[in-house]
Amino acid sequence: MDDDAHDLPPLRLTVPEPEVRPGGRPDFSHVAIPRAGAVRRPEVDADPESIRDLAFTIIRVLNRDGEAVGPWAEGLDLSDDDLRAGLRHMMLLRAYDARMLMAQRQQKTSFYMQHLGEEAVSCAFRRALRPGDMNFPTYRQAGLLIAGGYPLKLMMNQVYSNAEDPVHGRQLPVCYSSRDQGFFSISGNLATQYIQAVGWAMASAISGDRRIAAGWIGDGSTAESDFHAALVFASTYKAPVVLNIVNNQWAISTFQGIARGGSGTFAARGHGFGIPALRVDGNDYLAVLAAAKWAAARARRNLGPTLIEYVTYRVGGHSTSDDPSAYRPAEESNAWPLGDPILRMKNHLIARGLWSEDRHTQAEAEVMAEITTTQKEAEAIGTLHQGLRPSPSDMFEDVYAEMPPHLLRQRQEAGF
Amino acid sequence: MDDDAHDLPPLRLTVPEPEVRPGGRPDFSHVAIPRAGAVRRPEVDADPESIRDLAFTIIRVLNRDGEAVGPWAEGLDLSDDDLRAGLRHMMLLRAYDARMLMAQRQQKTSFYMQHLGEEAVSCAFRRALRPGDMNFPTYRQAGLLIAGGYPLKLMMNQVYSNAEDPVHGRQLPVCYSSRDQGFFSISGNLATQYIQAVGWAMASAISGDRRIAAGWIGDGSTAESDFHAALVFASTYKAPVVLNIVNNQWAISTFQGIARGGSGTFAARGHGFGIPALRVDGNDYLAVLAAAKWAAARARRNLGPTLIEYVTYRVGGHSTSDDPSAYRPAEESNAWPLGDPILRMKNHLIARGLWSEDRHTQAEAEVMAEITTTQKEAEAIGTLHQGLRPSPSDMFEDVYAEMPPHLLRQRQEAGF
Amino acid sequence: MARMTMVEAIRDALDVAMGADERVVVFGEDVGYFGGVFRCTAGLQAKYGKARCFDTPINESGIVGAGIGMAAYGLRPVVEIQFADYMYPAYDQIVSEAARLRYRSAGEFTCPIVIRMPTGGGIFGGQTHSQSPEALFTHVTGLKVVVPSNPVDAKGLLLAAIADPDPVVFLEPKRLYNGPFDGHHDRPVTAWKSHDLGEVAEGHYTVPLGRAAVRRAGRAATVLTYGTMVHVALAAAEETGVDAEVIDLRTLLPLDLDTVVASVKKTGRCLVLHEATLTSGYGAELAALVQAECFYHLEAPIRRVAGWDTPYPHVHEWSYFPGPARVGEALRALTEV
Amino acid sequence: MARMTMVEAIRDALDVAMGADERVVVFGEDVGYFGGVFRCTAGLQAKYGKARCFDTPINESGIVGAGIGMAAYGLRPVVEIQFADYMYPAYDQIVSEAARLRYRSAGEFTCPIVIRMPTGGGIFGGQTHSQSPEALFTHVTGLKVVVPSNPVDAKGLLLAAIADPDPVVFLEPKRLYNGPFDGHHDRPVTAWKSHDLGEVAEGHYTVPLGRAAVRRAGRAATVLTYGTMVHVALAAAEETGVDAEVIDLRTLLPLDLDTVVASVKKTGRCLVLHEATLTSGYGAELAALVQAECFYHLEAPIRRVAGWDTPYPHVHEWSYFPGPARVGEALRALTEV
Ligand SMILES: Cc1ncc(C[n+]2csc(CCOP(=O)(O)OP(=O)(O)O)c2C)c(N)n1
Ligand SMILES: Cc1ncc(C[n+]2csc(CCOP(=O)(O)OP(=O)(O)O)c2C)c(N)n1
Ligand SMILES: [Mg+2]
Ligand SMILES: [Mg+2]
Repeated sequence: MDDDAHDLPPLRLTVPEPEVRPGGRPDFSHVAIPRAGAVRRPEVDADPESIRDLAFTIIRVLNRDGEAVGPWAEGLDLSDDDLRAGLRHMMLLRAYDARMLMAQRQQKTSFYMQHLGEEAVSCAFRRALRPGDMNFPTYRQAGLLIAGGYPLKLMMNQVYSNAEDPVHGRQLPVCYSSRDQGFFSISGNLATQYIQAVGWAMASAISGDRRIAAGWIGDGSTAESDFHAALVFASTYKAPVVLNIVNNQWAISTFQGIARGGSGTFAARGHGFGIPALRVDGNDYLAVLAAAKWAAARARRNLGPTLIEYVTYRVGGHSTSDDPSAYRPAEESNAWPLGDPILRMKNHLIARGLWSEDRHTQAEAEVMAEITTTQKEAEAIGTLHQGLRPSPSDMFEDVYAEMPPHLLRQRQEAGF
Repeated sequence: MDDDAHDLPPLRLTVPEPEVRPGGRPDFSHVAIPRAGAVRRPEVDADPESIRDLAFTIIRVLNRDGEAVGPWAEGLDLSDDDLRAGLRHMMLLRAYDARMLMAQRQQKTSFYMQHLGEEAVSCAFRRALRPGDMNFPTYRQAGLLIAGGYPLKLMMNQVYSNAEDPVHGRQLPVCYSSRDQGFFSISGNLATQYIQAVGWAMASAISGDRRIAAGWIGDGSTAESDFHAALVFASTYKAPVVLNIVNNQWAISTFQGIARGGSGTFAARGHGFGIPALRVDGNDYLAVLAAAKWAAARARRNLGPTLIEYVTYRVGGHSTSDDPSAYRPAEESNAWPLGDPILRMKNHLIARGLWSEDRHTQAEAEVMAEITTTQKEAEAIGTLHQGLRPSPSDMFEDVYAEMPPHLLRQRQEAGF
Repeated sequence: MARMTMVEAIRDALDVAMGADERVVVFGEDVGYFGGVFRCTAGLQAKYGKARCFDTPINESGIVGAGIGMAAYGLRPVVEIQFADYMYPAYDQIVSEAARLRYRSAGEFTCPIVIRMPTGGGIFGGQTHSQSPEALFTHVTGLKVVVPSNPVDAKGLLLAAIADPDPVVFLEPKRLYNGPFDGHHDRPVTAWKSHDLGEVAEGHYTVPLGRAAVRRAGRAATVLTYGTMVHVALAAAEETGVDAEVIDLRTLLPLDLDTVVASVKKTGRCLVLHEATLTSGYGAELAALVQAECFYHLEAPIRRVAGWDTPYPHVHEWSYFPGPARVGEALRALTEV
Repeated sequence: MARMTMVEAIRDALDVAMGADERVVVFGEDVGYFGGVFRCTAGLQAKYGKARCFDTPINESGIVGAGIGMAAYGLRPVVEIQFADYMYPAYDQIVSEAARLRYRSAGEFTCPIVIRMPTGGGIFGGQTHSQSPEALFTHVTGLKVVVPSNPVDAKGLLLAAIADPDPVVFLEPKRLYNGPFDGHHDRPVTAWKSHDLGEVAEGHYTVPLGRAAVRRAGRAATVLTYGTMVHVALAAAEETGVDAEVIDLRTLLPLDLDTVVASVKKTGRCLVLHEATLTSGYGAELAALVQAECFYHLEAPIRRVAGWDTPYPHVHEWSYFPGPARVGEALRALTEV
């Protein structure tokens, strides 16, 4: 069979490349996008093998006309207030991002990471959870806090590392922590918390509790080894956890093809573990919420983990340290076929007669006013280099529950 | 949808358990075993999606009557000598294991790990490789050396850590190393070498070479994170590597269900990465060889990686430190439905008129004689606690290419 | 009181802890049905059920990572890494996550996890069953690092570790599991039952973390050591007749510096002894602290005796292991200066 | 000769190495098309092609593990870990595999890999962009550990590391990438172009591994340091007027002990300085060696100045960082004894 192998051409290394680089014309024609409402909604206890196709399509609810259509829309039954709240949360997050970006440019803090284009994912997901449930977020899920009603001022205090920062200025900006909000302390290390989410969920099951956990990871970070640890443990112990993958197409300068490799989608990773996997329109607030509820219901019924890939696009730079024009066409985000999550939700509300252009313009103003007022309050406390900051002696606290002798000595030496 | 969730029963932790434990009656009826010859053999460039089924079946060639049947048999064209050699290699490995086990009991060495029941996997695979190809084996693939004609005496010297041990007594018994044999130095750390095999294969592709690599891992070790690293890199760079999983049902005392979790098979892990996956009868010398050749052909044609799960059974203890009767029924191995690889190959040779019971009994005697003579020679050099051992001063060599000052100082202090 | 090996003492500690506190869960590779390759968890699954003592997939990062999630939830996980040599895949979870969670969240989330692992050589385990990686933990602020040298301490320290609100790395010298070992590998092995410290109190008691024990009072020199080497040091003192004060540190982080300094100021001479490789080993920290704290009392340079800076070689186990001969020589040299 | 930043010097070294030797391949997260988050590999993919300089999936264990396989094949991989803080997932591959392959196989397989990583703080990177984990490498026998303090050394040491037959961990002080930094964060930043050691020779040259450099000759005290702290030490010496001899170790493993001992025997006083946390830091090894080798020459206890034993706190960057004030105080105290 391989007798001829000696005459074969020499081997070559394959290195995946995005369709376009700066200078080229953005082209997402390769992204197959089914009609909204086209994808079936199986029972939550469906056999994973029987729903493999859901990892290779895109579950969508909002159509071009702003209508919520198809089986995933049905289960939702959201009140008009719920819908308006959803829009408002996304608008708040976007406005908050805009102000914090600006604040970073003004050197009021060292660093910032925004959500532009991805607002629907974390804002909608939060609404599928219950008090007591726990998220293990990355740095790009602040919507979990905003949709949970966490005070914007506390978020700003954290970004500014000021005297009222809940984590005492110890963490980089956006590394929030709020137990009450079910928002686990963010680690700067990628993927480590995915397996922790599984462990937390296992603990809930061990304790005969009813709370569930949600893990969060980016497309690029699925390559990390702890992603595997999480899927292995979740699969083996049927942990009540929702494992979210936010595929925003980019990992800093690296396009998603480098992490995804030969598999069609990230959702497909679940199939190697017998874990049901959904692929969802991440710019569709209602689709995200519908999928999240489906997965949460599985977890609560002790049916085990669900893997969800949210297909979205990172419109902004990776962080304030990043300039994407160096590695992708500037216009690429406009070419992104799934549209803008806020615009789509707005159109839905209008189509439902719950909203209008005027009301929206007004809301934008209200939201921005709320943010700026809050920002003034936060800045009145302090920013990274000005005003009230945590006391330096605090630097030695919380390394341990009780300060051991060598740290007491060091604190003294430091003169605090 | 989850309004009723509050009335749901509390969560429980699921912990997979084997069908039987000591005291119970072994039962492998759940292992679905297709007829030999029943599974199709696709082209080597078949689309992975189109051959998903090959990860959920068992590719078999030798039937009950000892005939080689079906599409996987056809490609093989082995000479009569090849066939007899295959049987002989497995017999040599088994006899070698028996003697080394005995030697360990006699305290001639500290430790040993045998292959009983798994001889076909490494012995057959080796025949699909070419000079220059590189295996990254675990401690249970000594058949790669034996089938390659590596001197048994060198293997014994390694097991005895004597003065002529190629690795100078530095490694635990069975951690062989032979560059000429394409047998990478065995590490005691699980899974670490799976990704190294991928890297080696990438290097071959980078260099425009024609050599391929083979990674080896056990069922239990697929849970390790480096398994993921290997699949991610192999999938992304289409590395010319064969990724072997030896599923011998057990990882020390832990049954394969703990590592496998909810996925039907280990081969299925490949699907999450778009890597073609085969599931093969690991006790069928011809099936292993046929699958190995198919995967090797893919690699040589730059078609990328293949994942192969060999379904076999660890008949003996994990190592000389292990007593399996503590965690599985003693009779379980007899109940194992895929039979004994040597017996099946012997019957095949007889069915082909190339072999006979007498010839076999005679061969057993010859093989044992060869092993015992060689063993005497090796022991004449030395064993772990007697005879010629590597000089202690050698302990400081090869930490670096050139001994740095602090090691020179330590060697002197040690008095060597 | 009951005669116990160190394995039995550890198992007893786990049993007492699981019996007293539902939040205590025990898991790791082969720890469930089988009870661990060293049998430290034997019987616990049968007694407390599969949800509180279970086998895990072979993924050390997963074992510790899941444990961190459980600890953050409110359980008290006690996880086993089968050999300290295999802790490296879990190192990121230990260093980046367990050790920093309290700090990062300003105390909002904590990580009361105990990470057990057999450590050290002396069993012909070669490079991957013999390592002593304690210094890789003592450099990590936020961790506590414990190394018992006998059954009584093993039980008391383990119970203290489980009760501790912070992550504890618990290194168990495997050569001491079934008996004390003074480094004389050529002599018949002794059992714990013939040793005072094999006399273990029943029920619950703790040996506080952060406190050293003086195993032998002496005036000629101070030996700072822990784990297996405590027994080697005692043997070397007897055999050389050097009146050494042998200090069993028991907890390496936080260190009981007061006991250390008091002894060295008394003896004026110090030998630091461990099985781990010399360079950047924990002995370096001890020597650095002692020279700083006792400079004007030191009559001779502090000596370090440790494993050579090579991997642990299978055949040369006893040339590598810092046995009584090497330690004795060092004691003599130290006291003859 | 050309004026270069440390980033440019590192890029130039990689360029020279790739140009001279086809076996040299460069990869890591964002190092390919984009050229690295610190731009150290910018232009290399365009010049040498995607097969020799490419982006990898985000898996540090995979990056190093694949690199080990490539090195064993016969290539000369130079891999980048985006931040030293993210080396932990690769730690097992570095410690258990790269560092022991030659030993394990008695020289049959070797691992000539260079693992580059930005290290240290001073950029408000918080706990996960500021760490200095060098001591976690110096405890690992089989590794070489290098920390340059300027562009000239960075290029020469990197070329030496690439040519070295053994695995080298190459820690790049990120605060020095674009200019020297003496710790006076409140003063305008200075650039390499105004610094002698920003004057980099073109083409190929090496700075041998294992050799320290005396940056300032002095008689009052010896400062043992490396990386960013070299510049802080020099500033502290000038500002305090203490006639310190400042030694830039450059290679931590193997250490240039002769240069260290000669200096301390001359000055009789020693300050050990690094940014990494104090306990079990590399300074402990230095202090242990110096007190052993120079005991009878020491006129005062060896002092260690280092990062506090806490995670690197974002807002308290400058209270944490051992700046010229703290170093100066220590120098004074050391010399006033
Ligand atoms: C272990 C580890 N490696 C590398 C990094 C550096 N890093 C921070 S974010 C990032 C990209 C992550 O991309 P993705 O997972 O797609 O998330 P996104 O930023 O797109 O939301 C990298 C490489 C890190 N923080 N941790
Ligand atoms: C990283 C690591 N963790 C744990 C071990 C201990 N260990 C050695 S073999 C083994 C079981 C491996 O089982 P499997 O992968 O199925 O291979 P098999 O022994 O069945 O061939 C374990 C847990 C190890 N060697 N390395
Ligand atoms: Mg991304
Ligand atoms: Mg197995």
